Amino acid sequence: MSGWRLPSGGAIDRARPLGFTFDGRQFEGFAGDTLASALLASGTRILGRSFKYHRPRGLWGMGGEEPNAIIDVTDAGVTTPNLRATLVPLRAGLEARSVNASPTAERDCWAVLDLLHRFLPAGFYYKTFMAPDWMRWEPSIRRMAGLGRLDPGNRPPADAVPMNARADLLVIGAGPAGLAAARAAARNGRAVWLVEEAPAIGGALRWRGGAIEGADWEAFAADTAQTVEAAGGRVMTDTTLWGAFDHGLYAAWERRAGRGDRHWRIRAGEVVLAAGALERPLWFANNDLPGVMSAEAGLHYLSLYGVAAGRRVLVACANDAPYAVAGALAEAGAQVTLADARADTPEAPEGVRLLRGARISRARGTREVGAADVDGAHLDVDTILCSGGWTPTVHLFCQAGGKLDLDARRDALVPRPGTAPMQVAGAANGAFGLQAALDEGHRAGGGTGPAPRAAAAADWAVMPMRPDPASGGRQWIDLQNDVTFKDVKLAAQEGFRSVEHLKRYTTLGMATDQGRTANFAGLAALAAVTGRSVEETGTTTYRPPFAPVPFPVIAGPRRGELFNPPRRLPLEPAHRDLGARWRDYGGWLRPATYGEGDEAALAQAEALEARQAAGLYDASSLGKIEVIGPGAAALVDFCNYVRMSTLEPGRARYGFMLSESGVVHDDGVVLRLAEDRFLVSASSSHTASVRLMLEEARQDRFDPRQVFVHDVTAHWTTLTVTGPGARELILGAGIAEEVAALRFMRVAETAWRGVPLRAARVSFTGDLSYELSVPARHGGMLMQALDGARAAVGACWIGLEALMILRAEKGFVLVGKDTDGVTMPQDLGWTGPREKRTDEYLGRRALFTPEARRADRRQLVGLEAEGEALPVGAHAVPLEGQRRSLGFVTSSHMSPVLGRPIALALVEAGNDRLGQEVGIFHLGETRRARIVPACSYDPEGTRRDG
Amino acid sequence: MHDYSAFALLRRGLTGHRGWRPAWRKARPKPAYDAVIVGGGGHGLATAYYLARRHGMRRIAVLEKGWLGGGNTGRNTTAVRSNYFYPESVALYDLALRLYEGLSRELNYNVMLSQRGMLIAAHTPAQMEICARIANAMRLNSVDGELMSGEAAVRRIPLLNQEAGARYRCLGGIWQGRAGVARHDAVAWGYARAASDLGVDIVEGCTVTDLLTEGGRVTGVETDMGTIRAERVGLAAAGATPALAAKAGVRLPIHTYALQAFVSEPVKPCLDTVLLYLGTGTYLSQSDKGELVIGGGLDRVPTHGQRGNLPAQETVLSGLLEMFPPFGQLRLLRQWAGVVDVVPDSSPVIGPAGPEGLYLNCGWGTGGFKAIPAGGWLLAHLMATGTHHEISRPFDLGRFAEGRLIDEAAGAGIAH
Amino acid sequence: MQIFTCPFCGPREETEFHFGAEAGKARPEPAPEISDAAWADYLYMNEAPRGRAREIWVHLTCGEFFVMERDTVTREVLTVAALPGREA
Amino acid sequence: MAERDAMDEREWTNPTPEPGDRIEADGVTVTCEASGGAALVSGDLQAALAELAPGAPLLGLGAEEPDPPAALRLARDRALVISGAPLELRAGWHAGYAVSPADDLHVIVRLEGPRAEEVCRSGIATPLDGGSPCAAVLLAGRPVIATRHAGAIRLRIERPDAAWLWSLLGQLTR
Repeated sequence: MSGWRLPSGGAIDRARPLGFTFDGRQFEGFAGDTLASALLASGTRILGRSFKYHRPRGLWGMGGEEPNAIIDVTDAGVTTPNLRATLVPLRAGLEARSVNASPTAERDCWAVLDLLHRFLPAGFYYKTFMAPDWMRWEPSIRRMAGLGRLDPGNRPPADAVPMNARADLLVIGAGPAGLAAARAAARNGRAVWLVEEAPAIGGALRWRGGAIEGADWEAFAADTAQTVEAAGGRVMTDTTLWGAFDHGLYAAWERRAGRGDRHWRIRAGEVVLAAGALERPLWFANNDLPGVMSAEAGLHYLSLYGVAAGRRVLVACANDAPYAVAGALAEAGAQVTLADARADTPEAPEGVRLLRGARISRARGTREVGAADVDGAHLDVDTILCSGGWTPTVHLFCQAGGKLDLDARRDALVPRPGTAPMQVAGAANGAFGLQAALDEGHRAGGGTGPAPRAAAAADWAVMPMRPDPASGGRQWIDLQNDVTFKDVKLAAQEGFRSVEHLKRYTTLGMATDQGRTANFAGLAALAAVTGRSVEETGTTTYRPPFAPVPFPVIAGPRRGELFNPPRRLPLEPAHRDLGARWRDYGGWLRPATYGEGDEAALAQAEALEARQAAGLYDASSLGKIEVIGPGAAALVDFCNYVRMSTLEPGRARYGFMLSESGVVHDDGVVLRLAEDRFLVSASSSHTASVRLMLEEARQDRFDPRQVFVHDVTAHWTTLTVTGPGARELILGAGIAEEVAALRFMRVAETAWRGVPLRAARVSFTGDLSYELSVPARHGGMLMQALDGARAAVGACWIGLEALMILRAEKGFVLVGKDTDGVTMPQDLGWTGPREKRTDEYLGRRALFTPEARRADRRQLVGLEAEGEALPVGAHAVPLEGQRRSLGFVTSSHMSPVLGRPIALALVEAGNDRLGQEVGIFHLGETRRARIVPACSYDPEGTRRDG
Repeated sequence: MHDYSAFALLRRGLTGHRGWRPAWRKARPKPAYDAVIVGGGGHGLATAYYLARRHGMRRIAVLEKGWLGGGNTGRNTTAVRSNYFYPESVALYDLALRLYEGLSRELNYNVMLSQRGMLIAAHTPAQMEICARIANAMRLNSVDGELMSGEAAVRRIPLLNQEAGARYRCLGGIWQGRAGVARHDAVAWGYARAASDLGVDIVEGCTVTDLLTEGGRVTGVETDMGTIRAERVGLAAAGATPALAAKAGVRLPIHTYALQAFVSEPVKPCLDTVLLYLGTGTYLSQSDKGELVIGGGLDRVPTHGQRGNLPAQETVLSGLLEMFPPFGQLRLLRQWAGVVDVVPDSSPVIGPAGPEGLYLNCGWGTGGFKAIPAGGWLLAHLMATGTHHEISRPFDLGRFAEGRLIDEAAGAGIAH
Repeated sequence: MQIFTCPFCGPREETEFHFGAEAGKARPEPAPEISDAAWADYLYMNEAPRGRAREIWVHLTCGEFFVMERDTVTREVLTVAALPGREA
Repeated sequence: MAERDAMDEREWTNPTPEPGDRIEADGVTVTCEASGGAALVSGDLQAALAELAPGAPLLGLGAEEPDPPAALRLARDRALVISGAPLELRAGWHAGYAVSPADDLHVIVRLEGPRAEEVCRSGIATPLDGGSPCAAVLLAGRPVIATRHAGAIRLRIERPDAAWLWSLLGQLTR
């Protein structure tokens, strides 16, 4: 119990106390606190347990780099796991719970694991748990692992909004360097986007303070924001720039209280990265104890929240930055000792005891810091604030392909200019001092003249600090994943000397803090152990995201109704009125059946009624692609397996579109509307690809000025009337005699009630059929007219389920269902063009490979069986001899008109097996069926003309 | 070699773990070998191991231009399974699965094979029919495959979105109980360690720049560490294979694409199986550490850059949340991309090619990890005997000219 | 998300485009004179170059097929050109 | 209605919007507009416009639509000619250009108000004022034709996708 709230100070509202709980205990903070600052003020030290050894862990940092204070938070009844306490704004009634501890972080029963630590070195699990079997061990290991707990009842809404934007200049980070860059650029009239992760601009100025251009920094910041906005730019806070992608695309996550977050895709002309730097820990024995904190974080909590981290504080460092926190804490009333490893140091701040050339070697205490060893001396302290140097935040630079160099004076990896398409300024570039940051930012923003002047000391150097190889204790490098210096040594000893191998073998840097505080240390340690330089050792690859981003932000609104939505029929409301039940068929929402009741029974009744009287169905989803021009016939010929140029205008012919590998891509009827105008039908799900195949051939092979392709599917509503009563029905609807008198495979473009009507005598059922198309706006009129004439012939609306039965009875294929990705037209019985055509067409050559010539290819046949319908997906197997697949059932129905099951199947050498019996294997059981021709109903075609 | 055990850990733990030796020797290349394998990923290392162990070959080198297992072996979603449609595929992937089943003990390295089962989930009656087609094919090919009902699927995966507003409610699917996940790095390291113990030289940081041939025979490779002679050269370099093969005049049917994977922050166990959802194309499992490991479709632009692109991330993650709305509580922690070598029929190319003595093992596309033991086993067989193993014969490069593609996506309607 | 430039429509997001094939292939014809190997070479075999690639792409929203040269590693787009005879 | 069984589709709330349908949201109003007439025209566009719609400008992405007639360019050699009423055109080949009736191909959706541009940018990444000569563009993965008209943004989407666009705009305007 060491942190305490100062009587005054900080940007909190002391008039608004907020109650909250942590691990069931009641606490109080203030409006403006974060969960971390409130817990620190409460004196609570143990906020979590470490991943592997269940060591007690306390607050380290102040932002996304926080490795220890990972908390499950319940707010307004909704629980979210794994939040960083440093980033959670305090709210009244908030319930926080430590992770990886049972029952609480304070009293964790798994703490015993730490006693076994010597038997659990890096990668120990690769060496054991092999007998009897990993699966025996895994469940208990899985339960031990993981951090927070998912709340199965919390289903966050899909309320994140994607936003596309262009930025002339994108400035990442609104600390001093970013502010200077943004102001300079905005003054030059550029539209600047200034993006800041924190809730306010200013960066470290917010807690360090300072005067710029003779006034308080806040005036400079406000002026910058105003200048940016006046120049057409934008200042965004609470926005994390998390990814640099190809061609200048940056992804940012904007948090908006009470509204959906935004997912920004920003295309930036130029970029200035001014993301600052993160303080590194120091390495000494037990450097993971609660009470060991980042020195800069100590200043952050003091300035912004009025919280002092301890009463007896050791500040350990080897650079100038922590002098400010030492001075401020002393001023606040803490007893402060400053141990600087350098011999040559600045003056001690007032009230601070300065030890020059002094290093901390050990923290003492079992559950939290109780003392520290500094150069062999025992210091009675309750808090250790460390600064092991600074790591520039170069992630986005590296994501964009940038390379790093070691800056020895600053002991940091800094961007190598020119290796990524962005400028880097300020601490992110190794310029740690305030004036240096302003200078670099000003220049990066294209500023001319002098940079803003700060009343601050010059830039300073950093003395390299490294883990002590002679230390007897455990020095933590990755706090969250429990990786120590010894683990790094062991990895190197076992040959895991590539930095990627080190990461993977020890898990260093792979925790939720993404190694923010660990990576440089691990790298430096590996370098030291292997006798290489830091640069030779290299870094792991930086990839998005820079910080963990909620899945819903990236996923956006594409959920439920907006996820892969099917295309919709214009007449959908009318079908709904008729009682349609809907299903997605090939990417279109279409009626499956009509009315109430069992779907299969409805489909049977509809199919039977269609055969006995007539059926009506909405065929608007059928693709309609016009091919127009003097070159149309040649193009259609090339793209179809069946020659269409021999069609006379006003006639139709069935054909196939093949891929160049000879496989049936689609089937459908081609109508020749005029000498130079064809209408190519495509199945609902293939319209786009068929159009593209036509376009490709048109542009690549033909004179593209002589033939054109128009997909006009959506312009038309198509209703089909099929069955013996079809003619009577359309006459009853007032459709002209000339249409009713059309012969099979003829098409007429005419008019009905003054609107264009195209009628085609094509049939997908084998029965007399009229396919009637009118412009979509007149679809309702056509539907009404047909529906009105329905009763007189006893016709009914049929859904897709009934239509599937009708076409299967006739052996008509559905490409993709009754064909697979190797089915060629000859496998469907269409051998003519392959044998006879001498001109080129898509897929032609592939129909003659050795495989395509085999006699035992799978061919489409019918199956006849007793009893119930055969299961689709069942396989045909020989009745005798070795059991193997001869093929499989592709469509299967009970035929209401035949009163028995029918099925289609692709069967090896099926045509040679006609009349033979095969076994039909399904999930371990085998029935018998006879192979018959695919067409099982009206094979003579007597019903075609009614 | 057999010194990894709980007992050894205890013993060495008492002495500060000073006794552990490097997992594999850091070899410098010798001037000549009996066999050289280009590519130190899982397939290359497994090939070397089986050449030494099964075929008694001794002078073997594996040349890796980067670090071992740094290609797709270390960039995948770690699923292992053999739920395929064609007998040729089943034979191949089930050989791999059977070898995986004994691998930890064979290598004395815990590859953490977790046979937690995998569901390929369907959401339309049409997809259920396809699932039945595959499950029956699996059974006829003597592999465990079940057609699972929707209720059974939800019992196993209770967080699946079955609400009325769900775009794709699960109707069931194909269940393979023997499928699961394994620790990807460990597979590479385990093979490397075992191969090294058998005398294989594993050379990291060695880039092959040319293939050497004389009179229609392979005679070795040129590298940035000098010339290495060998009469048998195996190429197992994934996306780098086309360029290498081209040096010997061999053209390959490969396009290279980036395939991304995503990892969430770790949470306590919430998903106990591997799941591939046909409706969304998103697949996932939960790692032992508690992270969700998620994959989906390819980035659509051919590339050799190991970088993921935003549109694919949005697609995959929206699919994830549509399937599992509670996962909206989680955050994306890591993301990476591997460059996968995709063949038109999405089946691998294994076999001799071009000059005598040159052998290929490539074209694994998105599915190479699960096949590592088989890929190594079969390439080793080829390199040792000069002839195909019966299981690899259908995957010969010659299948393209013959038109004999083994297209699972086409045959089963499911892209693998 | 990359930006590709349709020779007619100008720069657009990558999702508007679809990769067609490597450029420079001529469809071997007539079929009866083409060997299995030659056909397979045309249909399936690629360079999959690491670095500069010359490819056929289609801009889906307008339907234009065109030639794009780009670097498959850096993803820099080097040139785009309409198919011969399409420039007008 | 009978209890939903597992094979049932989810409920789909919005059908294809009808002229006059509106979404009123903070800073933006979305309206479904009636379409007059339209035709797809390909080939020699200058000749086609001279004959079919004299004086009609050929408009690219984000261009201001005048009163009809006008032509919205969809490709190098293809355009959607729009008119006030259904076009009485002979479909087919016209010696140099091809014509297909397309009066009902699209549903027209109008976005108006101070947030209209922002809502539009949520879906369309390509800048509307970037000078692209072609008015067809992807919006959240589906093709639309995007122009401006009298201070508003006009989106034309193929009729079967209009219900989706309506639902999406309902979400994006929240």
